[in-house]
Amino acid sequence: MKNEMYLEIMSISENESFARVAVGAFISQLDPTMEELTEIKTVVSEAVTNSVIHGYQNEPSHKIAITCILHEEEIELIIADKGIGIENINEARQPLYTSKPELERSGMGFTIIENFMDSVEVVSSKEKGTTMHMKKILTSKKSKVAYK
Amino acid sequence: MKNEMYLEIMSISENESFARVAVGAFISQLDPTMEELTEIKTVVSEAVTNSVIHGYQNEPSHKIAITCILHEEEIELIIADKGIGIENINEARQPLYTSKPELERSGMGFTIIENFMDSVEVVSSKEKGTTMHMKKILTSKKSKVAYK
Amino acid sequence: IGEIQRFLRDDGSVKVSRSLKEAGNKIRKKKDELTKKYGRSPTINEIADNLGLSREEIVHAEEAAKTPQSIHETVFE
Ligand SMILES: Nc1ncnc2c1ncn2[C@@H]1O[C@H](COP(=O)(O)OP(=O)(O)O)[C@@H](O)[C@H]1O
Ligand SMILES: Nc1ncnc2c1ncn2[C@@H]1O[C@H](COP(=O)(O)OP(=O)(O)O)[C@@H](O)[C@H]1O
Ligand SMILES: [Mg+2]
Ligand SMILES: [Mg+2]
Repeated sequence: MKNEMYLEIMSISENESFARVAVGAFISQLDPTMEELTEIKTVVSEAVTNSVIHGYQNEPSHKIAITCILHEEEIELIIADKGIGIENINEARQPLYTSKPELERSGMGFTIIENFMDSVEVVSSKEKGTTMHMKKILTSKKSKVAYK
Repeated sequence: MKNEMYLEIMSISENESFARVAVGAFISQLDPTMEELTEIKTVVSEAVTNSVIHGYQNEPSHKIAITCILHEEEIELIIADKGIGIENINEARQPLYTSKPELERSGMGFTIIENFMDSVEVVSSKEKGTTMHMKKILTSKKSKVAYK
Repeated sequence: IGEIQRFLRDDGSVKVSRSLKEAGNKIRKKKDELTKKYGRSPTINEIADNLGLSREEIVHAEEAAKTPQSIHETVFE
Protein backbone atom coordinates (compact mmCIF):
# COMPACT_ATOMS: atom_id res chain seq x y z
CA MET A 1 0.00 0.00 0.00
CA LYS A 2 1.21 3.47 -0.84
CA ASN A 3 -0.12 6.34 1.19
CA GLU A 4 0.61 10.02 1.34
CA MET A 5 -0.29 13.01 3.48
CA TYR A 6 0.29 16.73 3.31
CA LEU A 7 0.20 18.93 6.39
CA GLU A 8 0.58 22.68 6.82
CA ILE A 9 1.24 24.13 10.24
CA MET A 10 1.99 27.60 11.54
CA SER A 11 5.48 28.53 12.65
CA ILE A 12 4.91 28.43 16.38
CA SER A 13 6.87 26.22 18.72
CA GLU A 14 3.67 24.63 20.16
CA ASN A 15 3.26 22.92 16.82
CA GLU A 16 6.52 21.00 17.09
CA SER A 17 4.87 18.49 19.38
CA PHE A 18 1.82 18.30 17.11
CA ALA A 19 3.96 17.74 14.00
CA ARG A 20 5.88 14.93 15.77
CA VAL A 21 2.72 13.06 16.61
CA ALA A 22 1.01 13.74 13.27
CA VAL A 23 3.94 12.26 11.34
CA GLY A 24 4.36 9.55 13.98
CA ALA A 25 0.71 8.54 13.74
CA PHE A 26 0.88 8.47 9.96
CA ILE A 27 3.95 6.24 9.80
CA SER A 28 2.46 4.01 12.50
CA GLN A 29 0.47 2.54 9.62
CA LEU A 30 3.68 0.70 8.70
CA ASP A 31 3.99 -0.56 12.30
CA PRO A 32 7.66 0.38 12.80
CA THR A 33 9.59 -0.28 16.01
CA MET A 34 9.46 2.26 18.85
CA GLU A 35 13.06 3.10 18.05
CA GLU A 36 12.25 3.95 14.46
CA LEU A 37 9.24 5.98 15.57
CA THR A 38 11.34 7.94 18.05
CA GLU A 39 13.97 8.59 15.39
CA ILE A 40 11.43 9.94 12.89
CA LYS A 41 9.80 12.09 15.55
CA THR A 42 13.19 13.51 16.52
CA VAL A 43 13.88 14.34 12.88
CA VAL A 44 10.53 16.12 12.61
CA SER A 45 11.34 18.12 15.76
CA GLU A 46 14.74 19.18 14.49
CA ALA A 47 13.50 20.17 11.04
CA VAL A 48 10.40 22.00 12.27
CA THR A 49 12.40 23.80 14.95
CA ASN A 50 14.91 24.91 12.33
CA SER A 51 12.10 26.33 10.20
CA VAL A 52 10.60 28.14 13.19
CA ILE A 53 13.74 29.64 14.69
CA HIS A 54 16.06 29.98 11.70
CA GLY A 55 13.81 30.05 8.60
CA TYR A 56 11.17 32.33 10.10
CA GLN A 57 13.24 33.91 12.90
CA ASN A 58 10.46 33.06 15.39
CA GLU A 59 7.79 35.02 13.52
CA PRO A 60 4.59 33.08 14.27
CA SER A 61 2.32 33.52 11.27
CA HIS A 62 4.27 31.67 8.58
CA LYS A 63 3.66 28.19 7.23
CA ILE A 64 5.65 25.01 7.37
CA ALA A 65 4.68 22.25 4.93
CA ILE A 66 5.15 18.59 5.78
CA THR A 67 4.68 15.84 3.21
CA CYS A 68 4.99 12.22 4.20
CA ILE A 69 4.86 9.33 1.75
CA LEU A 70 4.76 5.70 2.81
CA HIS A 71 6.27 3.17 0.46
CA GLU A 72 6.47 -0.55 1.19
CA GLU A 73 9.41 -0.28 3.55
CA GLU A 74 10.53 3.28 3.10
CA ILE A 75 9.34 6.59 4.49
CA GLU A 76 9.78 9.76 2.50
CA LEU A 77 9.55 12.97 4.49
CA ILE A 78 9.66 16.48 3.07
CA ILE A 79 9.68 19.50 5.37
CA ALA A 80 9.68 22.91 3.76
CA ASP A 81 9.54 26.56 4.75
CA LYS A 82 9.53 29.79 2.80
CA GLY A 83 11.85 31.53 5.21
CA ILE A 84 15.22 33.23 4.91
CA GLY A 85 17.01 30.22 3.41
CA ILE A 86 20.55 28.99 3.96
CA GLU A 87 23.43 30.70 2.22
CA ASN A 88 26.03 27.99 2.58
CA ILE A 89 24.42 24.58 2.94
CA ASN A 90 27.69 22.65 3.29
CA GLU A 91 28.75 24.84 6.15
CA ALA A 92 25.30 24.61 7.80
CA ARG A 93 25.43 20.80 7.68
CA GLN A 94 28.77 20.63 9.52
CA PRO A 95 28.46 19.22 13.04
CA LEU A 96 28.46 22.00 15.63
CA TYR A 97 27.93 24.76 13.07
CA THR A 98 25.22 27.16 14.17
CA SER A 99 24.28 30.69 13.27
CA LYS A 100 22.64 31.06 16.69
CA PRO A 101 25.30 30.01 19.22
CA GLU A 102 23.09 31.10 22.14
CA LEU A 103 20.77 28.07 21.70
CA GLU A 104 20.96 24.72 23.40
CA ARG A 105 22.20 21.61 21.55
CA SER A 106 23.70 24.10 19.18
CA GLY A 107 24.66 23.03 15.74
CA MET A 108 23.70 19.36 15.99
CA GLY A 109 20.30 19.42 14.23
CA PHE A 110 21.53 18.47 10.77
CA THR A 111 23.88 15.87 12.22
CA ILE A 112 21.05 14.23 14.16
CA ILE A 113 18.80 14.25 11.09
CA GLU A 114 21.51 12.69 8.91
CA ASN A 115 22.18 10.10 11.56
CA PHE A 116 18.54 8.95 11.75
CA MET A 117 17.65 9.12 8.06
CA ASP A 118 19.07 7.13 5.14
CA SER A 119 19.20 10.10 2.82
CA VAL A 120 18.93 13.84 3.35
CA GLU A 121 18.81 16.42 0.58
CA VAL A 122 18.65 20.09 1.42
CA VAL A 123 17.49 22.56 -1.20
CA SER A 124 17.64 26.15 -0.06
CA SER A 125 18.02 29.59 -1.47
CA LYS A 126 18.22 32.96 0.16
CA GLU A 127 14.85 34.61 0.78
CA LYS A 128 13.05 31.72 -0.92
CA GLY A 129 13.23 29.15 1.83
CA THR A 130 14.47 25.70 2.67
CA THR A 131 13.23 22.23 1.74
CA MET A 132 14.52 19.11 3.46
CA HIS A 133 13.89 15.94 1.48
CA MET A 134 14.57 12.86 3.58
CA LYS A 135 14.19 9.12 3.31
CA LYS A 136 14.32 6.36 5.86
CA ILE A 137 14.23 2.64 5.23
CA LEU A 138 12.47 0.70 7.95
CA THR A 139 14.82 -2.15 8.69
CA SER A 140 12.19 -3.79 10.89
CA LYS A 141 10.01 -3.95 7.80
CA LYS A 142 12.86 -5.31 5.74
CA SER A 143 13.63 -8.18 8.06
CA LYS A 144 9.94 -9.07 8.13
CA VAL A 145 9.93 -9.28 4.36
CA ALA A 146 13.08 -11.40 4.49
CA TYR A 147 11.46 -13.87 6.93
CA LYS A 148 8.72 -14.80 4.53
CA MET B 1 -3.56 32.07 20.89
CA LYS B 2 -5.02 31.31 17.50
CA ASN B 3 -3.67 28.34 15.63
CA GLU B 4 -4.54 26.66 12.37
CA MET B 5 -3.63 23.52 10.46
CA TYR B 6 -4.40 22.16 7.03
CA LEU B 7 -4.19 18.46 6.23
CA GLU B 8 -4.71 16.51 3.05
CA ILE B 9 -5.20 12.76 3.16
CA MET B 10 -6.01 10.13 0.58
CA SER B 11 -9.45 8.57 0.43
CA ILE B 12 -8.64 5.22 1.97
CA SER B 13 -10.32 3.92 5.08
CA GLU B 14 -6.98 3.43 6.89
CA ASN B 15 -6.73 7.20 7.03
CA GLU B 16 -9.87 7.59 9.10
CA SER B 17 -7.92 6.61 12.19
CA PHE B 18 -5.02 8.87 11.22
CA ALA B 19 -7.35 11.84 10.68
CA ARG B 20 -8.84 11.26 14.14
CA VAL B 21 -5.38 11.39 15.72
CA ALA B 22 -4.27 14.42 13.70
CA VAL B 23 -7.32 16.52 14.57
CA GLY B 24 -7.43 15.17 18.14
CA ALA B 25 -3.74 15.95 18.72
CA PHE B 26 -4.17 19.43 17.27
CA ILE B 27 -7.17 20.38 19.41
CA SER B 28 -5.43 18.97 22.46
CA GLN B 29 -3.67 22.35 22.57
CA LEU B 30 -6.93 23.79 23.92
CA ASP B 31 -7.00 21.19 26.71
CA PRO B 32 -10.47 19.73 26.05
CA THR B 33 -11.99 17.07 28.29
CA MET B 34 -11.53 13.48 27.18
CA GLU B 35 -15.25 13.50 26.42
CA GLU B 36 -14.99 16.50 24.09
CA LEU B 37 -12.00 14.87 22.46
CA THR B 38 -13.99 11.71 21.79
CA GLU B 39 -16.83 13.78 20.33
CA ILE B 40 -14.56 15.63 17.91
CA LYS B 41 -12.85 12.40 16.87
CA THR B 42 -16.23 10.81 16.21
CA VAL B 43 -17.21 13.77 14.03
CA VAL B 44 -13.96 13.40 12.07
CA SER B 45 -14.67 9.70 11.59
CA GLU B 46 -18.19 10.31 10.30
CA ALA B 47 -17.22 13.10 7.92
CA VAL B 48 -14.11 11.37 6.55
CA THR B 49 -16.00 8.10 6.13
CA ASN B 50 -18.72 9.95 4.22
CA SER B 51 -16.13 11.42 1.88
CA VAL B 52 -14.51 8.03 1.33
CA ILE B 53 -17.59 5.90 0.78
CA HIS B 54 -20.12 8.40 -0.58
CA GLY B 55 -18.10 11.28 -2.05
CA TYR B 56 -15.47 9.11 -3.70
CA GLN B 57 -17.40 5.81 -3.87
CA ASN B 58 -14.43 4.02 -2.27
CA GLU B 59 -11.99 5.04 -4.99
CA PRO B 60 -8.67 5.26 -3.12
CA SER B 61 -6.63 7.93 -4.90
CA HIS B 62 -8.67 11.04 -4.16
CA LYS B 63 -8.00 13.72 -1.59
CA ILE B 64 -9.83 14.82 1.50
CA ALA B 65 -8.91 18.22 2.95
CA ILE B 66 -9.16 18.92 6.66
CA THR B 67 -8.73 22.39 8.10
CA CYS B 68 -8.82 22.96 11.83
CA ILE B 69 -8.74 26.37 13.45
CA LEU B 70 -8.40 26.92 17.17
CA HIS B 71 -9.98 30.02 18.64
CA GLU B 72 -9.97 30.87 22.34
CA GLU B 73 -12.68 28.41 23.27
CA GLU B 74 -14.01 27.33 19.91
CA ILE B 75 -12.88 24.77 17.39
CA GLU B 76 -13.60 25.29 13.72
CA LEU B 77 -13.37 22.16 11.58
CA ILE B 78 -13.73 22.04 7.81
CA ILE B 79 -13.73 18.71 6.00
CA ALA B 80 -14.00 18.80 2.22
CA ASP B 81 -13.95 16.40 -0.70
CA LYS B 82 -14.20 16.87 -4.45
CA GLY B 83 -16.44 13.86 -4.91
CA ILE B 84 -19.90 13.32 -6.35
CA GLY B 85 -21.64 15.82 -4.10
CA ILE B 86 -25.08 15.68 -2.52
CA GLU B 87 -28.14 16.43 -4.61
CA ASN B 88 -30.60 17.09 -1.81
CA ILE B 89 -28.82 18.22 1.34
CA ASN B 90 -31.97 18.53 3.45
CA GLU B 91 -32.93 14.98 2.67
CA ALA B 92 -29.38 13.73 3.33
CA ARG B 93 -29.34 15.39 6.77
CA GLN B 94 -32.53 13.62 7.88
CA PRO B 95 -31.93 11.01 10.58
CA LEU B 96 -31.87 7.51 9.08
CA TYR B 97 -31.66 8.74 5.50
CA THR B 98 -28.97 6.87 3.58
CA SER B 99 -28.25 6.29 -0.08
CA LYS B 100 -26.40 3.11 0.85
CA PRO B 101 -28.82 1.08 3.00
CA GLU B 102 -26.47 -1.92 2.99
CA LEU B 103 -24.01 -0.20 5.39
CA GLU B 104 -23.89 -0.40 9.17
CA ARG B 105 -25.12 2.51 11.33
CA SER B 106 -26.97 3.61 8.24
CA GLY B 107 -28.13 7.15 7.94
CA MET B 108 -26.99 8.46 11.32
CA GLY B 109 -23.74 10.19 10.33
CA PHE B 110 -25.14 13.69 9.91
CA THR B 111 -27.27 13.31 13.02
CA ILE B 112 -24.25 12.32 15.11
CA ILE B 113 -22.23 15.22 13.70
CA GLU B 114 -25.00 17.73 14.45
CA ASN B 115 -25.35 16.33 17.92
CA PHE B 116 -21.67 16.78 18.81
CA MET B 117 -21.04 20.12 17.09
CA ASP B 118 -22.56 23.54 17.84
CA SER B 119 -22.98 24.45 14.20
CA VAL B 120 -22.85 22.45 10.98
CA GLU B 121 -23.04 23.93 7.50
CA VAL B 122 -22.98 21.69 4.47
CA VAL B 123 -22.10 23.12 1.08
CA SER B 124 -22.34 20.61 -1.74
CA SER B 125 -22.94 20.49 -5.43
CA LYS B 126 -23.19 17.60 -7.83
CA GLU B 127 -19.85 16.51 -9.32
CA LYS B 128 -18.05 19.32 -7.47
CA GLY B 129 -17.95 17.86 -4.00
CA THR B 130 -18.97 18.45 -0.44
CA THR B 131 -17.65 20.76 2.27
CA MET B 132 -18.69 20.40 5.90
CA HIS B 133 -18.05 23.52 7.97
CA MET B 134 -18.43 22.82 11.66
CA LYS B 135 -17.91 24.59 14.95
CA LYS B 136 -17.72 23.38 18.50
CA ILE B 137 -17.52 25.45 21.64
CA LEU B 138 -15.50 23.84 24.40
CA THR B 139 -17.69 24.22 27.45
CA SER B 140 -14.90 22.95 29.66
CA LYS B 141 -12.93 25.96 28.46
CA LYS B 142 -15.81 28.27 29.18
CA SER B 143 -16.27 27.15 32.74
CA LYS B 144 -12.53 27.22 33.26
CA VAL B 145 -12.43 30.81 32.09
CA ALA B 146 -15.34 31.58 34.38
CA TYR B 147 -13.40 30.21 37.39
CA LYS B 148 -10.65 32.78 37.09
CA ILE C 1 9.65 -14.69 27.80
CA GLY C 2 9.80 -11.93 30.43
CA GLU C 3 13.51 -11.57 29.76
CA ILE C 4 13.01 -11.36 26.05
CA GLN C 5 10.26 -8.79 26.40
CA ARG C 6 12.37 -6.64 28.66
CA PHE C 7 15.22 -6.87 26.20
CA LEU C 8 12.98 -5.89 23.33
CA ARG C 9 11.63 -2.97 25.27
CA ASP C 10 15.09 -1.78 26.25
CA ASP C 11 16.56 -1.79 22.80
CA GLY C 12 13.53 -0.11 21.33
CA SER C 13 12.77 -2.84 18.87
CA VAL C 14 9.30 -3.43 20.28
CA LYS C 15 6.63 -2.63 17.72
CA VAL C 16 4.78 0.66 17.93
CA SER C 17 1.42 -1.09 17.83
CA ARG C 18 2.17 -3.03 21.01
CA SER C 19 3.82 -0.23 22.92
CA LEU C 20 1.05 2.26 22.15
CA LYS C 21 -1.56 -0.26 23.09
CA GLU C 22 0.03 -0.62 26.52
CA ALA C 23 0.09 3.15 26.92
CA GLY C 24 -3.52 3.24 25.75
CA ASN C 25 -4.55 0.83 28.49
CA LYS C 26 -2.84 2.99 31.10
CA ILE C 27 -4.68 6.01 29.74
CA ARG C 28 -8.02 4.25 29.97
CA LYS C 29 -7.36 3.33 33.61
CA LYS C 30 -6.25 6.84 34.48
CA LYS C 31 -9.28 8.28 32.72
CA ASP C 32 -11.65 6.12 34.78
CA GLU C 33 -9.78 6.94 37.97
CA LEU C 34 -9.86 10.71 37.39
CA THR C 35 -13.48 10.66 36.25
CA LYS C 36 -14.42 9.12 39.60
CA LYS C 37 -12.18 11.48 41.52
CA TYR C 38 -13.41 14.71 39.87
CA GLY C 39 -16.96 13.65 39.08
CA ARG C 40 -16.50 14.85 35.49
CA SER C 41 -14.53 13.97 32.40
CA PRO C 42 -10.84 14.81 33.01
CA THR C 43 -9.13 17.18 30.59
CA ILE C 44 -6.36 15.90 28.40
CA ASN C 45 -3.71 17.85 30.31
CA GLU C 46 -4.86 16.26 33.55
CA ILE C 47 -4.27 12.81 32.04
CA ALA C 48 -1.00 13.87 30.40
CA ASP C 49 0.41 15.35 33.61
CA ASN C 50 -0.51 12.21 35.51
CA LEU C 51 1.16 9.85 33.06
CA GLY C 52 4.15 11.95 32.01
CA LEU C 53 3.20 11.86 28.34
CA SER C 54 2.54 14.80 26.02
CA ARG C 55 -1.12 15.54 25.33
CA GLU C 56 -0.55 14.75 21.65
CA GLU C 57 0.93 11.36 22.55
CA ILE C 58 -2.13 10.65 24.68
CA VAL C 59 -4.32 11.10 21.61
CA HIS C 60 -2.14 8.80 19.51
CA ALA C 61 -1.96 6.07 22.16
CA GLU C 62 -5.66 6.22 22.93
CA GLU C 63 -6.46 5.69 19.28
CA ALA C 64 -3.95 2.87 18.88
CA ALA C 65 -5.49 1.02 21.80
CA LYS C 66 -8.80 0.69 20.04
CA THR C 67 -7.78 -0.28 16.52
CA PRO C 68 -6.06 -3.59 15.82
CA GLN C 69 -3.10 -2.42 13.76
CA SER C 70 -2.07 -5.67 12.20
CA ILE C 71 -3.45 -9.11 11.60
CA HIS C 72 -0.47 -10.47 13.50
CA GLU C 73 -1.62 -8.75 16.65
CA THR C 74 -5.24 -9.76 16.49
CA VAL C 75 -4.23 -13.35 15.89
CA PHE C 76 -1.27 -13.73 18.24
CA GLU C 77 -2.07 -11.57 21.24
N1 LIG D 1 15.06 25.94 7.81
C1 LIG D 1 16.18 26.70 7.91
N2 LIG D 1 16.16 27.98 7.45
C2 LIG D 1 17.26 28.76 7.56
N3 LIG D 1 18.44 28.34 8.10
C3 LIG D 1 18.50 27.08 8.57
C4 LIG D 1 17.40 26.20 8.48
N4 LIG D 1 17.77 25.01 9.00
C5 LIG D 1 19.04 25.15 9.38
N5 LIG D 1 19.51 26.39 9.11
C6 LIG D 1 20.89 26.90 9.34
O1 LIG D 1 21.73 25.79 9.58
C7 LIG D 1 22.39 25.91 10.84
C8 LIG D 1 22.61 24.54 11.45
O2 LIG D 1 21.38 23.92 11.82
P1 LIG D 1 21.37 22.84 12.95
O3 LIG D 1 22.39 21.79 12.61
O4 LIG D 1 19.98 22.38 13.16
O5 LIG D 1 21.90 23.61 14.24
P2 LIG D 1 21.16 24.70 15.15
O6 LIG D 1 19.68 24.67 14.84
O7 LIG D 1 21.45 24.27 16.55
O8 LIG D 1 21.77 26.03 14.79
C9 LIG D 1 21.49 26.83 11.64
O9 LIG D 1 22.19 27.49 12.66
C10 LIG D 1 20.98 27.79 10.57
O10 LIG D 1 21.92 28.78 10.31
N1 LIG E 1 -19.24 13.64 1.44
C1 LIG E 1 -20.37 13.18 0.86
N2 LIG E 1 -20.45 13.07 -0.49
C2 LIG E 1 -21.57 12.61 -1.08
N3 LIG E 1 -22.69 12.25 -0.40
C3 LIG E 1 -22.67 12.34 0.95
C4 LIG E 1 -21.52 12.80 1.64
N4 LIG E 1 -21.81 12.79 2.96
C5 LIG E 1 -23.06 12.35 3.08
N5 LIG E 1 -23.61 12.07 1.86
C6 LIG E 1 -24.98 11.59 1.60
O1 LIG E 1 -25.74 11.79 2.75
C7 LIG E 1 -26.31 10.56 3.20
C8 LIG E 1 -26.44 10.55 4.70
O2 LIG E 1 -25.17 10.53 5.32
P1 LIG E 1 -25.03 9.93 6.77
O3 LIG E 1 -26.02 10.63 7.66
O4 LIG E 1 -23.60 9.99 7.18
O5 LIG E 1 -25.51 8.42 6.63
P2 LIG E 1 -24.76 7.17 5.95
O6 LIG E 1 -23.31 7.54 5.75
O7 LIG E 1 -24.93 6.06 6.92
O8 LIG E 1 -25.44 6.94 4.63
C9 LIG E 1 -25.41 9.48 2.61
O9 LIG E 1 -26.06 8.25 2.48
C10 LIG E 1 -25.03 10.09 1.27
O10 LIG E 1 -26.03 9.89 0.32
MG1 LIG F 1 18.55 23.00 14.65
MG1 LIG G 1 -22.11 8.42 7.14
